Amino acid sequence: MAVIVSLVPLLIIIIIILWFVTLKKRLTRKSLTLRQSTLIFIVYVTILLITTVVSLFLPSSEANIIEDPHQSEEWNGGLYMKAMQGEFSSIATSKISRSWEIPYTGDVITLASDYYDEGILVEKTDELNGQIEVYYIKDWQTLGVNSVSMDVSEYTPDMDVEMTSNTLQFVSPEKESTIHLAFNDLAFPMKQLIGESQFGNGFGSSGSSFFYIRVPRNLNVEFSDYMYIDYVEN
Amino acid sequence: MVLNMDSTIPIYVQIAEWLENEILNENLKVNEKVYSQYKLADMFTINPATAAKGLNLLFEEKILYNKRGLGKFVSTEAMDIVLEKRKNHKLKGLLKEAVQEAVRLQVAEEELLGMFKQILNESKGE
Amino acid sequence: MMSLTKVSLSNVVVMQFRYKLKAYSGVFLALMVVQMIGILLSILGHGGTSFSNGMYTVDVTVSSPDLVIFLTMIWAFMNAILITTKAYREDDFTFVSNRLSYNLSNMAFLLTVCLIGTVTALLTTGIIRILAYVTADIDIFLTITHGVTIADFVAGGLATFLFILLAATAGYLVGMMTQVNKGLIILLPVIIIGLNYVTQSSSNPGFVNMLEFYFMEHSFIMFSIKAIVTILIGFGLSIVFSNRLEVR
Amino acid sequence: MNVIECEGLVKKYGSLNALDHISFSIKENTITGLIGRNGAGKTTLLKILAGFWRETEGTITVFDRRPFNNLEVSMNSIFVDDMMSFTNTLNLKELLSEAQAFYPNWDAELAERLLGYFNFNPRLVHQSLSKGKRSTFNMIVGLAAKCPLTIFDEPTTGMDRAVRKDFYRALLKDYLLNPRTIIISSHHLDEMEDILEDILLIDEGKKVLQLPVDELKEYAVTLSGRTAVVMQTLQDKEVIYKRNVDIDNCSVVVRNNFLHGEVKQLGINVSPVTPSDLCVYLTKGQGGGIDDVFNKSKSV
Repeated sequence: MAVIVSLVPLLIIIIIILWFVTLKKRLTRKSLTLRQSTLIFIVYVTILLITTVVSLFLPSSEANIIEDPHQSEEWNGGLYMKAMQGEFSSIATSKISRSWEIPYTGDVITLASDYYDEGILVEKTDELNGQIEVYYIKDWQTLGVNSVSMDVSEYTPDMDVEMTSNTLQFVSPEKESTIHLAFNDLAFPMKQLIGESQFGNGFGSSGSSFFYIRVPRNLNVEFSDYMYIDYVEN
Repeated sequence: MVLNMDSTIPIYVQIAEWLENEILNENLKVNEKVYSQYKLADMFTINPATAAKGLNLLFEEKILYNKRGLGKFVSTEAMDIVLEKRKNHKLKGLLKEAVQEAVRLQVAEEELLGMFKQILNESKGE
Repeated sequence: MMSLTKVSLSNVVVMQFRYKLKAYSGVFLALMVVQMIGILLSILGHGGTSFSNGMYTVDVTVSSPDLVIFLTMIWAFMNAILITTKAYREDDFTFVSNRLSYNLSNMAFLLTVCLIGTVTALLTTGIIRILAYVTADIDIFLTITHGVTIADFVAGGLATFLFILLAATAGYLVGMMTQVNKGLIILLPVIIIGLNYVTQSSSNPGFVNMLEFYFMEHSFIMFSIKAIVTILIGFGLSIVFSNRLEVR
Repeated sequence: MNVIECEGLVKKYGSLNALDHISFSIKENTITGLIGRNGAGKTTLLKILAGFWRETEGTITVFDRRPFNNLEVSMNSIFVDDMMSFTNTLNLKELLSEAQAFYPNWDAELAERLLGYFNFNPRLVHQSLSKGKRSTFNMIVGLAAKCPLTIFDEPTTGMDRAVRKDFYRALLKDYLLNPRTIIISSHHLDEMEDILEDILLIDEGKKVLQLPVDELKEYAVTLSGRTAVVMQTLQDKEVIYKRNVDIDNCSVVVRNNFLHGEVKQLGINVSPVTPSDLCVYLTKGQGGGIDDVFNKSKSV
């Protein structure tokens, strides 16, 4: 399919060339008068101007460009390792996508998930009493478009949690949801002059995300086998 | 108009003859200005140079005279010159050709004169 | 006698230029059609990527006027060839003209239509976005504006103009060479292959180096100098070639 | 003053000489007919005069300038032929106003009147016109431009007889009002000879003669009669063309530089030769007339 799509422009170019070649011959019989073609062209330019103005009102946001993703420590699950080593407080608040504070007084809590196969970190702490804190931490969601890579994590849906009696349920967003993003790429001469490479590919990768749960030290945490849970070392 | 473009006679001669006729018919009177070469060119759709040549012919024969900057005018003796010229040249020439043809056809002198008189009478009667 | 009219070259060039804008109005329609094809192709083959993590899919559409600009360059190239053809030249020499005024007015014409082509090509950005929004059900547009100044946009616009003009220059030169001598059509591939050979380096074949000469230049000043010098050489050669051309 | 001076002009196409050392001059404000058979080099000569084509050898000046690639010559001359190309984005009326911008002497009123007289729909485009109408329109442009040098190359192609007559009349009237140098090449010499001042006859790229039309009319005569008698009189005469009418009779075209009286007495008929016939006789190749083609085939 992709091959066919990539051939389409070439095909069109050939058609245009043929069209130009035959242009003069066709002109000899019927052609638009100056007035007609001027009118049509003015309409065209007007449409372009109007759509340019209208396009300014489309929902848009500044793209979060990653200059060099390999350099960042968060890459390759760095955040998870950091949190596991008890350095949760050093994680930038911007990485914490959602947080919940849930009052809970029971002795046992069961963790459950409808569909979730990434890490869950549990920290048992003395600081909490009668409540648990749940943080959803989202790592980079790197998207490569042409030569740039950008972080689109803020546009991807977050997990939710639901508390029912003694069960903390991790709820995934609506199944199979698709997020349609559009990247307004600069015209190539513009990219060229701001030093961006014309060629090459940015890379796309869905980064990791994990839950960080803080519970009172005396709370018993239970979970089923298929879940992947680590305890913070402290 | 009256010019015969296919005739053996050059156009400028025809122009001259036409002007002579105008003088004979007294359409052009003595000391009257004749048509300019441009007027003649326009009238007969001919090149003005050709018309000028016709006018010059008449000027050389003193039928017309020049007034500086004003054009050509009919001279006082124009009528006489034209009549003389027509008689001595054209008429004689025509008669000569008629006689030559008569000789070729072996027409007797009396018969020729008879024919001549008959034609004369016919044209008088018209 | 009728007195001879004194002529000034610039007056004749201006008259010819104005006549061409009217006489060759077909090129604007061609531009329109080419750009509309570009817009449609930009929507159809949006060339984005997507990733899925099992929970959700992120689908990205790239919206850029690149294809339209590229097609506009082809349009400029073809147009420039077209106006060197005999049929168009005859229109010119019907009225007052010499080869210099013919060339200069052609160049003024190309300059003007390329400018119009550039502006409209850049203006298609909006309609491409709107059509993408409608057809691909876009949730949000990601835009790079941070760190890009107005000056960058202006420079980018000028660079686009120069690229399109480069295409027109190439077309004009090729067209004029073939008009002057049909044998040059055969010579052209030879020249291109020769240039390819001359400019090749250990890492790249020649044509890549030739393209990089223009497409990889990041300095606006340097790019402008390269482009303008190329354009001047191209047009200059065209004038030299056509100065002995027999017309009509 | 001569508008055109031409000395030893040669135009080569490969080894072929389209123009072969041709020399002539054309006086200011005259109408000259350029006559010649197909392929004689008429169009080549005119296109060099107009500055479109480059001469190979010799000198040519128009208004004292070399015409090739000369803007001043282009400005002061117009070349009208049936290949004139006009854009089809503009209609006839708009074309005329475009032409007005180019030619300083342009007579817009004349152009409009002629357009009306010849029943043009001003909203049509040039390419949609019939061949004759196209020639008529080109002629209007040529007349209205009022260029000091106006060149018509076969201007009457496709025109019917009535339009041709109108054209010659229009040309003459306009010339009388605005004298200028006009050159017309045409096959229809008999139709336009009256409005011409001079004739330039060329053949195979060479000048045959250049004479005022009046002199051309008297340039030669036809002698016809019994072959034996006619032949007897030819010794001191310049024979241009000879044709056997039947076994006993022939007619011979000779230079008209003798007294007609003596030949007439021999029973030889002396008749004039029209300029157009004369031009045909003067440019007949060595092969003789069309009759010879048939005579030869009979003898084989």
